[in-house]
This record gives sequence, C-alpha cells and structure tokens, in this order.
Amino acid sequence: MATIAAPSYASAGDAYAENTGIWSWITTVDHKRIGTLYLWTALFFFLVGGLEAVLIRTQLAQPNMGFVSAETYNQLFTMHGTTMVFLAIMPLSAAFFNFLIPLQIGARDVAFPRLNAFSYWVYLLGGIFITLPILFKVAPNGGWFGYAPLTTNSFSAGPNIDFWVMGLQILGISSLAAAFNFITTIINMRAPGMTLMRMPMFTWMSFVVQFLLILAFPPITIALFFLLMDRFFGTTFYAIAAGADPLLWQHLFWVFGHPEVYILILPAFGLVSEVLPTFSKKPLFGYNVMVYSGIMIGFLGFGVWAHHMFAVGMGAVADSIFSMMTMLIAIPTGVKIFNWIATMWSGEIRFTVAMKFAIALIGMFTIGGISGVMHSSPPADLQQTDTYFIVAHFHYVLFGGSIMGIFAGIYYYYPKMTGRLMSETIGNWHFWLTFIGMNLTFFPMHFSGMLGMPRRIYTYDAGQGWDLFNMMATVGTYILVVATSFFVVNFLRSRTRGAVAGNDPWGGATLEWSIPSPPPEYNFAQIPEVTSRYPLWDLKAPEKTAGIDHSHADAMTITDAHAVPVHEETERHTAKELGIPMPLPTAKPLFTALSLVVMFCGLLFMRNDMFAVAMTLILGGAASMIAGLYSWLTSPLE
Amino acid sequence: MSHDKQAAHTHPTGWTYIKVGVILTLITAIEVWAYYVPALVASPLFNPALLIMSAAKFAIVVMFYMHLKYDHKLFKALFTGPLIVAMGTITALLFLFHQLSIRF
Amino acid sequence: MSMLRLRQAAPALLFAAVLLVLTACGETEYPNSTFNRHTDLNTSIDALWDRLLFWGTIVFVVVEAALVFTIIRYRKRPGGPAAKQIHGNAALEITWTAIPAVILVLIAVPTVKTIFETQAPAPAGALRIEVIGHQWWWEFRYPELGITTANEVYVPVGRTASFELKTIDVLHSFWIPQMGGKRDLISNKTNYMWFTPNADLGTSAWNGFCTEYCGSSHANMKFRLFTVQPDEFASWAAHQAKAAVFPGGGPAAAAPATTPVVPAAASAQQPTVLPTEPMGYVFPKEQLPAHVVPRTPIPAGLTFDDALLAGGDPTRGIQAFMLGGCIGCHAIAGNPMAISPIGPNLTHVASRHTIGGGLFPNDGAHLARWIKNAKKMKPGALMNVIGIGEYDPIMKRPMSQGGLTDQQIADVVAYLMALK
Amino acid sequence: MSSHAAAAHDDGHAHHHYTTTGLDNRKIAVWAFIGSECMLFASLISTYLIYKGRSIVGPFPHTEWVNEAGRVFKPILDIPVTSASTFVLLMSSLAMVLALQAVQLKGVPLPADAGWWTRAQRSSKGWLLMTALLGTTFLGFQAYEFTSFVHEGLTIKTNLFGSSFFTLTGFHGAHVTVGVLWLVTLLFIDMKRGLAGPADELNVDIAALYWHFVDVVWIAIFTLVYLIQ
Ligand code: HEA
Ligand code: HEA
Ligand code: CUA
Ligand SMILES: [Cu+2]
Repeated sequence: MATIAAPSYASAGDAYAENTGIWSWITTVDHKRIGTLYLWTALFFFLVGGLEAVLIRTQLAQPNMGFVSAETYNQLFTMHGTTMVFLAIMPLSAAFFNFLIPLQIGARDVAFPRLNAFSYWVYLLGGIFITLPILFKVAPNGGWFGYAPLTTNSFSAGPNIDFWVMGLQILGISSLAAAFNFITTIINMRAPGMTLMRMPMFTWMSFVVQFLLILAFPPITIALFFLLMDRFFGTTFYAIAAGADPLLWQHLFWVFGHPEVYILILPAFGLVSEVLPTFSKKPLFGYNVMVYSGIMIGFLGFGVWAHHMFAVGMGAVADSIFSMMTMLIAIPTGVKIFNWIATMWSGEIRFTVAMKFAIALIGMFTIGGISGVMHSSPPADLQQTDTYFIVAHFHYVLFGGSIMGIFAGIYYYYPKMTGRLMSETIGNWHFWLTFIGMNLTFFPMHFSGMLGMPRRIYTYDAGQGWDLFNMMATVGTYILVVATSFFVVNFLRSRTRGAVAGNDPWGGATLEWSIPSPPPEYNFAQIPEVTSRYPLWDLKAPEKTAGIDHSHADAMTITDAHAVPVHEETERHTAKELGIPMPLPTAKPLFTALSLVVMFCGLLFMRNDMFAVAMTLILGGAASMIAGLYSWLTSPLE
Repeated sequence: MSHDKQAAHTHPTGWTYIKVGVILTLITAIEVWAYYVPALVASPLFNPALLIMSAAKFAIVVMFYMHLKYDHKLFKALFTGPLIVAMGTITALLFLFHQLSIRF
Repeated sequence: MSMLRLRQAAPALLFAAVLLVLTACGETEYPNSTFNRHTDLNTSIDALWDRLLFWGTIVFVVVEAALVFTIIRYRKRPGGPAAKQIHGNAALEITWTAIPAVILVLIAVPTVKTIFETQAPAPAGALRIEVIGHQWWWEFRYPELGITTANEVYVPVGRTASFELKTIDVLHSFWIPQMGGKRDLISNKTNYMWFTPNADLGTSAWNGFCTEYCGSSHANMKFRLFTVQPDEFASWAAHQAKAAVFPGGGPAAAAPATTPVVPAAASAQQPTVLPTEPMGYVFPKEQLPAHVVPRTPIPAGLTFDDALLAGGDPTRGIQAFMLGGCIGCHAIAGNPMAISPIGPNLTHVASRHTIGGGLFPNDGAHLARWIKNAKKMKPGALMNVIGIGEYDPIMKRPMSQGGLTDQQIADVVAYLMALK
Repeated sequence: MSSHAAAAHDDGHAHHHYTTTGLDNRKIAVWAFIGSECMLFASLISTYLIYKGRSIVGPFPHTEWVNEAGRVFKPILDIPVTSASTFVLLMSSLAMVLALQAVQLKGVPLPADAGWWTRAQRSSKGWLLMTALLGTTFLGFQAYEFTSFVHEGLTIKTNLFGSSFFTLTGFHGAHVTVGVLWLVTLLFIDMKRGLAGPADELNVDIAALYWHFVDVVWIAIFTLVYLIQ
C-alpha cells in the first residue's frame, strides 16, 4: 500500500479545479464531481428512507401500537419504498456509473458532460419534490407501486398522489437522460484497445443496466401519464365507472417494475465482481460467462413481470408461462454466484471491509434469490404474496444484495474518490452490525409472513402469533441504525483523517488504479493503450497472468509500458498546463432542470383551481426551459 | 467519421428514394382499398394481411430512409434489440387482455 | 475469525428455524399458519411448498457451505500458497448451469400441474358465496340461500365453498391463511376461488384478511370464517335467510310492508319482550378461540356513558335508528325503512361476534362507541359521525341536530342487539 | 493520436475527437433514444388496443352507436382524410431523405451537363422546406380530425376509446410538432450560413432519423388504429 505523503482532497478533482467553492460544484460538468454529488445526495436519501423504516418498525414492534397514525404509516411505507428504490439505490449506482465508467474505460469524461450535470440536478430537485410533502403530512400514500384505482381522484382526492406521479415522472427524465449518456459513453469513449470483452465487469453490468433503463422507463412514464391525465384532465384510463380495467396499470407498472429490480441489483453485481478478484488476487472466474449471464438476466427480466400478479386471476396458462420464465432467471444468476465463489477458490483472500461486504452479498443475496424462486411457483405464491414473506424476499435481495454490494463499492473506491482510505476498524463495526442487524431484521419476516401476517398493515392484533418475529425485526432495525451511524462517522472522518491511499491501495487490476487518487480532472494525462483485461496486473507481474486468458491470445501482454504509469505521480499538472481541453463549467443544466421542475409544480396548482398561478408557472417554466436549452446547446462545450 | 463518408457513398441515389416513395404509396393505396372491400374485411386474412403490409412499409422506411441497410451494424443492434422487446411486450399484453387468442 | 464461525453456523440456524416453523403449526401459538392441510386447496399448496422448501434448503446449504469453505480454506496466510491464476473452466460452468436447470424442472412440473388443478372450475354442488369488498369491510352473499351478511362467513365442512369475488370500490384481496391461497378482488371483474374444508375438520373459527393495500384502514379489513357441521350450517342458514325478529315479538315482515311500521306507538304500552334465544345456529360465543376475538383498544378520547346501555329501549331505538340517519346506509330485512345497500346489512347483526370489519367485539360498549363516532374507532371509516358533540370531519364542525344523544345511541344499541 | 484523445464531447465538437467506433456520439445517442421511443409507443399502442371495444358508451371507431336520447353516432374514424394525411407524412419522409442527400452532395462538384433533377437534388433548402411544410400539413389534418371528433361528441373524457385514441395520436402529434420546429431551425441555419460539411451532414442526419422514426410510428398507428377493426 502506498505510503507516500500526498495532500488529501475534500473530493475528486479538487486539487486541480481553479476554485473549489460552492459555485464550482453548482457549475461542474466533471463526471467525478457529479458522481460525488450523486453519492452524497443518495446517501442522504438512504438515511431518510432508513429513518422512515425505523418509524415503521417502531410502530410494528408490538401489537396495537399507537406510535404513528394509520395515515402517517401509509405515507411512511410508501415513501420508504419510493425513497429507497428511486432516491437511494438507483442514484447510488449512478454515483458509481459517473465516477467509475470513464475511469475504467480510459476516457476523460462522459459523452455528454452537460447532460450528465442535467441528470443530477433533475434527480436532486425531483427527490426534494417527492420528499418534502412528508413534512406536511401530505406525502404519497398509495404504496410504491400505486395501484389504480386507489390512486385515482375518486379514492385519493388529496395532493398526495400528485406529488408521487409528478415526482416519479421527473426522476424518470433524469434516469433516461443519464442512460443515453452512458450508453454512448461506453460504446464510443473506450480507450484504444479497450474492446468490449476487455471491459471491467462493473462497466459491463452498468452497460446492461443502461439498456434496462431506456426500455423499462417508457412504460411507467406512460402509465404515470395516464394517471396524471385521469387526475387532472378527467380521462378514463383507470376510471372504473367508464369500464376501465385496473390491471392495465398493474401490467404497465410491472413491465417497468421487474426490469427495475435488476436495475437495482446489476450494478452491485458489477461492484463485487471488481472487489472479489482484487482481494483474491485472482482474475474473475469465467469472465465471458459473467458477461453473458448479465445480459441474459437483463433480457429475461422483460419476460417475467406478471409474477407480481399471480393473485389477480390471469388464468392458468398465463400463470404457468410467467412462472417458468421467472424460474429461468435463477440459472444465469446462479452462474454468477458460483463463478464468484470460484473466483475466490484457490486465491489469497484478504478480508478487508470491502471484501467482507462482497462476500456477504453472495451469501445474503442467495437467500433472497431462493425465496424469489419460491414466489415464482404461483400456487405457493398465493400463500406468500402480499405477506411479510415477500417483504423478507425483497429485503434480502435489496439490502443483502444491492446495499451490501454498494457498501463494498464505497469502501473499495472511497480512496480513489478522496485520496484517503476509510477506517477498517470502524468499517468492521459497520460490517458486523449490518450483517447481524439485517438478518435479525429480515429473517424473522419469512416466518411472520408464512404465519399469516399481511404486509402494509399499520397495526396487527395481539395473539396472532406474530409478536416475537416483529419484535426481533424491530430490534434488528435498531442495530442497523447503530451500524449505519458507524458508517456515517467513518465516511465523514476518513475524508480528512484516513490514511493516504496513493494510486493503487488495493493492488487493483483495472485502469482507474493507474492514476492518482483523487484523479486529476482530465483523468489520464495520456490516454492508455489497453491490451488486456487486467492491464495493471500485467504490468506488475506479467508472468502471473500472461497468456492464460482463453478469450484473447494477445490479451495478457502489454505493449506500451507508458500506457499505464504505475509510478506514483509526485507533482501534478492542471489540464491547462498539459493543454488538455476540458468542458467549461456552466450553470445552464441546473437552470434547465429548475425550469423543468417549475413546470411540474405549476400542474399542482391546476387542481386547487388556482388556474392563473398554474399557467404562469407552467408557461414560465416552459419558456425558461427552452431558453436554457437554447443557450446550452449554442454555447461551446470546451 | 471516415466511416460516415463511405456510408455516404454507398447511399442510394435520389431515384432509389423516389422509387421507395412510390412503393410506400402503393402499399398504402392497397391497404386503404382493401378497407373498402367488405368481402376482404370479412375474410380472416384481412388483419394479418394489413399487419404484413404495414410491417413491410415500416421495414422499407427504416432500411432505406433511415439508411439502416447501409449504416454501421451497431445502429442495427441499437434499433432492432429494443424493437424486439417492444413487439414482444405488445403481443404478450394483447394475449393477457384476451385481445389476441392462441388460434389465428 | 468470528466471522467464519458465524457463517458456518448459518445453515444450521436455518435448518433449526425451518424445523421450528414446520412443527409450529399448532393452531394455538400460530393461529394463522399457512402450513396445514385443512382443505383440498391448501393440501396441494402445502405439498408444493414442501418441495420448494426442500430444494431451497439444499441450494442454500450447498451455496453457503461452498462459500464458507472457500473463504476459510483460501484466506491469505503467511507462507500460504500463491493464488492460482485460473480464468475459468468450461466444464465446471456447464455443470453449475445444468444442475440448477434440473432442479427447476423438478419444481416447474408439479407447479404447472397444481396451477391447473387449483384453477379448474369448482366441482358441481359447491356452495356459492359472493364476496363483495368494500372500503373497509366484507359483504357476503349466499345467492342460493338468500342470505346477505357482513364480515362473518359460515361454511359447512366436507362441502366445496365456491367464492365469487367482486369489489365495489378499490382492489382488495381475500385470504384465509388456514384455508389456502388468496385471490384479488378486481374492479370490473369477477374472480373465482374454491376450497373444500376437510369433512373431519371440527367446528372452528378462522381469521381472514384483506391482503391488497386498499387505503387508510387496509389493516382493519378483516373477517372471520366459521367451518361448521352440515346440520349447524343448515340451521344457521335457515335463520339468517329470515327477516329480523322484531322487538315486541312477531316478525316485522308481518307488518304491511307498504306503510312504514311505527311499532313504538304500538309497543309503548306493554314492555317490549326480547327474543332471548337465537332462533338458529350461531357459533357459540364461549367456544370462540382467542385469536378470533379482537383486542383492539378503544381509541382514547371517545367517551360513552356505559351505564345508559342497561336502560336502552329497542323500541325507541327504532326511531333513533331513523333519526340518526342509519337507514341512509343500512338495510334490515323486516324494517321497511331500512333498505339501503351501502353499508353492512344489519338484519341479524346481533348474531355476529365482531363489528367494524372484525376490528371490535360485538358488544354494547363497542357498538355504542362505534355508532357515536365510527371515524374515531376506525381510521378513514366511511360511516358518518352520529354522536352529538362529536367532531364531524365532513361538516367540519361538531355534530349537532341530526345527531344522537348517548341515550338515543343506547336505544339503537338495544335495538341492534335485539336483531339476533 | 492527439493528446486529448478519447475526450469526445457533445455539441458538434465530436468530429475533432477520437471515438472508439469512429461514429459520432450524438448519432449513437439518437439511435438509443429511438430504441427507447419504441417502448414508449408500444405502451401507448398496447393500451389503445387493449381498450378497443371496451368502452361502455360511444362514439365508437368503426361501429355506429345510438345513445339513450336516440341520437345516432356514425363510426367516427374518417379513413379518407387519414389516408391523405398518411400519404402526406410518407412524402415528408421522402423529402427529408432528399434534404439529407442534398447536404451530403454539397461537397461533390456539379457536372456541367447536370439536368434539372440533378440540380433539384442539390437544393437542401428546398427539401427541408418541403419536409417542414408536409409535416405542418399533417398536423393540420390532425387538428381538423380532433376538432371534428369533438363536434361529433368524442372528447378525451368521453370513453376509453376517446382517452386512449387522443392520447396515442396526441403523443404522435407532439412528436411531429417537435420535428417541424427542429426542421425549421435547420432551415433557418441553412439560410443564414448554408448547411455544409461533415458537422452539418450529421446535424441533418440526426434530425432525419428522428423524423423518419416519427413517420414509421405513424405507419403502425395507421394500420393498427384506423384500418384494423
Ligand atoms: C434487487 C431486487 C430483486 C431481485 C434481484 C429479485 C430477484 C428475483 N425475484 Fe424478486 N422482488 C423484488 C426485488 C428483487 N427480486 C421486489 C422489490 C419485490 C416486491 C415488489 C413489491 O411487491 O413491492 C419482488 C417480488 C418478487 C415476486 C412477486 C412476489 C409477490 O408479490 O407475490 C416474485 C415472484 O416470482 C419474485 C421472484 C424473483 C426471482 C425468481 C428472482 C431471481 O432473479 C432470483 C435468482 C437468484 C437465485 C435463485 C439465487 C442464486 C441462484 C443459485 C444459487 C442457483 C441455484 C438456485 C436454484 C435452482 C433455485 N420477486
Ligand atoms: C433498496 C430498498 C430498501 C431498503 C434498503 C430497505 C431497508 C429497510 N426496510 Fe424496506 N422496503 C422497500 C425497500 C427497501 N427497504 C420496499 C420497496 C418496500 C415496499 C414498500 C411498499 O410496500 O410500498 C419496503 C417495505 C418495508 C417494510 C414493509 C412495510 C409494510 O409492508 O407495511 C418494512 C417493515 O419492516 C421495511 C423495513 C425496512 C428496514 C427495517 C430497512 C433497514 O434495512 C433500513 C436500514 C437503514 C437505516 C437504519 C438507515 C437509517 C439510519 C439512521 C437514520 C441513523 C443514522 C443517521 C445519522 C447518524 C445521521 N421495509
Ligand atoms: Cu381491502 Cu386491503
Ligand atoms: Cu419481479
């Protein structure tokens, strides 16, 4: 591990930016800084969602508790789900997309830096838009999949659902814009020699996710648009009186909803696929199969959505087809699990905190996967659906999968982002408490579920046989609070007090470890020539990896030693000094994003028949958005 | 970029575009004509025939006017992949809502 | 190393846990357990579940064991062997693609078989029961028997009960864990579900839940299912089908249905005689298992002078029942004024054990408070506030005229309690 | 390789930069966008077809309806008019592709003996203008269609058919509108400084891809919504 003294930086790139003030963050188009913004914002929302969970669990600690009212509870679980899915995990993944992908493929930035900034600002504003109402007790209360007709005017007259509909609409814009950006980046910004089959696994999984995003979001956009039209302009898409079919919403939602769950997990899979090889001192086992299984999972993910609807009476044929499609997905996922284990097999495993989280993902996700397969059998699922057994399933895959993987990623890449390592001591506390806490929280839910406890109930009667399991879950949650607090402390204090990292603290194999930590704004002083999947390992110990890769004969020999300089950079240059043109900072993306959100706010007033206000906001927002776009597109990038 | 140039050269000329336009118009004409012949509308082949014709038009425009026939294969992938998913989804949904049935 | 010990323990823990559940099907400590074979439906489901659990456990143990072994065996040790630079192994990868595939086939085949079994049309001679979901209570109708009741449904053992599920508002889901899987109630659609309680299943009571989120009181949308012997069912059904027996004796149906009966005038002189015995079978209160008796606490700040209940007069209650506007929503066969289908049918309300969607036991104290301020008793309840002085969120002011005094409420309670 | 290789960026600078595939970033992004749009219209079209024949009150697309007042509503879809507008949109695609060709041919010297057609093909302004005009005509047809439907008693609130029909075709109309604005902008630039060179070829190419896609969507709508019964 590098021990040379280097200054530490509040965040990526600061050392090089002309100024590091707040304005430089508002106007930044640097993918690393945008990644950092995503990370901080998403972690904040994770705490918010967690806090909501803590309130949920407190209310459920015992039968007939009066800790929160029914209405508050319904808002809490709706916002908990919505927050965790759309405001915590997706943007946490986005943080890694932003920070990592260009570094891993040897690029100086993403394809559309300003669009990238735009995505972030839309996400931030959308997040605020959908979260603020909870402070005024008018938060969305229709559940995270907002089934019609409950969400229509006739049954939800208040503004609660409006916030949800528009909030998700806004967040969708952010995700879509980002997805087009990363698709282009990965296809077109790879350094010379970085063939698709040499891309690091995280980049590969992210690549798959971007396609899931551009294909999964349109359906929910449309479903939400229908709901919006119903609520604001009296259309009949979900109007029972007009003969509407409530299953339309369910299908459109889950056509999005199931790919969405793979959007949530694949980035985590990618991250552990980076962590496991490094700390096993071995290349990833079966790289090609890992790639194909990832693609398989993504593709099959579009053919299974109705497994969320086994109870609606689709008929035996449909049930059977979706059941079998769903089971199929277990196969590529299993391949990943086994290949990860094989990656560690006959390696030299170092139990860093990052590695522990990665290993935990394998163990915990498998549990969630197995319960998933149990749901995939419709007759059995009819006893499971809408009970805590489901809640157990998706927390094992989401917390035991996504969150574990993301924590692994944070511990692993924190030094690259900040130049300093996180404390392993505090990290161990964080890991063990999380590991114990999550199992104590979610494992009992398998039992309460199969023993008849429905989900989404704000209270339950005594003597139903659920008391013990609920108390366990609540205690587990408090342990998770402590665990998370350790993380928060570690995350904050390591920025200034962590050990200095140097370029390559872990002995990584991929390009990002060849450059200083934090990387200069231009990332690579010289764009590397890539000749293998593990350029740095080839460089450090060619004999170790040489020629073993079946996939390319040439893969493991490095031609140009200058391509990936591993020597610690002592003195650093700004882009100016090196004459590297960098995109100019600009607030135009923020301005455009702001106008967009103003437009949506305008709609809100439409319903409180404040027509004038509404129109001013909508038209004003539209005008300034067009103005913003125009000056954005007509101003030079560099 | 260099690629774009070659592409530009392999592009068909104005006349090809005109011919394609004529073909499109003809197919449309047939479709509309068929719509007004009760005998055809009654026949079980009416809908399939219409679908095939519009699929043909769809393909022609994409291949010639959008140059997918001549352009980089990457673009083919970027378009056909999603198109397949989309078609699959429509079909599945229509079955699920009994607007399509196995026999036909 | 503590990590390793814990990880080794994990599979053992799961096994223990699994066994716990499998043995823990005792009605007493786990009254809503899904692990039982009380009906044909749940027998096939439970068989399927056992298979899923079996393979699931095997996969779990194999994966976790391999994982734990690997991380112990190959942890970095001073002087330990250097990492082998393996990039993959086609044979292995094919193996662990194939094995799961085989397991899945072993799951898929019985799955599909069971799907078609359980979704076949109900056998002939099944007892038809219409289930209609309302925010947040259940309406049950026996179309062949002319019975309409609420929140409590009786089925005879040994005979197939075939449920026709509908909703008048949002989506709900019909679930009795001990009887089998659930089915959603979908607007503009009728869903079907049937099961046959085993003939040897004793007379007993089961919990039912709404399992599709349906708004504020989703948690409070419960019901009870009573599996009873055929003769008991016959007696119950015969009585439930009759009109309410009126205070003062004699079925009100006898009164000319055209002109509204004013029994108060008639019965003002002689004290009203109340039927003491239920005229048909009702699941005996004293035999109710604990888990079907609601223990929901009465919300704070809802006071009622219970002393008044003793002096409640059913006859005056009838007027109060009209004054309070109860007839706006409730039907009572035998009371020509009360014919509205909006709320629960109260014809034999006194023969039920719970009120408010299984939320409270059906006794004077709870009933009175419910009538006084249902919205306080049950979040979001759609029943109007009736007690004078109670705040009415719809009118946005305390209830004044058009409301009922505690005394009048006591009378209404007396009236309803008479409807055995 | 230039010192700032791989630092390709948006806004037309792309051409001066190294890219992995040699293709331009924006063209890749646009194709990805079109892929995504497939799912968008798939959802809209599915909804229309799912709700087809499920409306409980008229007017209906292909069948007559008599309301309780005894008023007769004829089948509401107007095939002749729509056929015309469909033809117009098809022709706009032709004009569009010729506009692109015109820009691409700017570099190639015009042979001395070039006939009128060869010359005509060089007029990017002309073809752009024609495309925009045809697009506007299509919108005109749609405006006419919508208003006449409203007069015949079909609004977005009337029934499932009304809601899904207006939303589907409205979404498409919105796309056409955006396209027309885009074309007008290009035309404006062409008049100001003339569109020429790789960068401009790309600008037109991208606009064309979008325009053709909107046309392709209409081809599907015309058959699925208007012709199939
Ligand atoms: C990260 C998110 C994530 C992931 C990855 C998954 C993965 C899977 N999910 Fe899950 N799921 C959710 C998130 C996720 N799910 C959420 C949020 C819900 C609830 C939504 C709501 O209602 O609110 C849900 C609900 C849900 C349902 C609906 C339940 C119901 O409501 O009735 C079903 C039904 O089939 C299901 C199935 C599966 C399956 C089969 C997988 C598979 O992909 C799992 C595959 C993995 C394995 C099987 C383990 C590893 C494999 C091996 C070791 C090989 C050998 C294994 C076997 C042979 C079994 N999930
Ligand atoms: C990735 C997604 C994700 C994550 C990580 C979690 C995390 C947790 N969730 Fe879950 N949950 C969902 C997604 C997620 N959830 C979804 C989609 C639903 C369905 C919603 C619906 O039905 O519509 C759901 C529903 C759901 C329910 C069911 C509610 C119901 O049906 O009535 C419950 C109940 O226990 C629950 C609990 C928890 C708990 C205890 C955690 C814990 O893991 C939380 C742990 C996190 C923390 C404890 C952080 C907070 C810490 C602090 C605030 C202290 C530190 C702060 C400082 C030092 C500043 N969640
Ligand atoms: Cu009814 Cu939940
Ligand atoms: Cu799913």
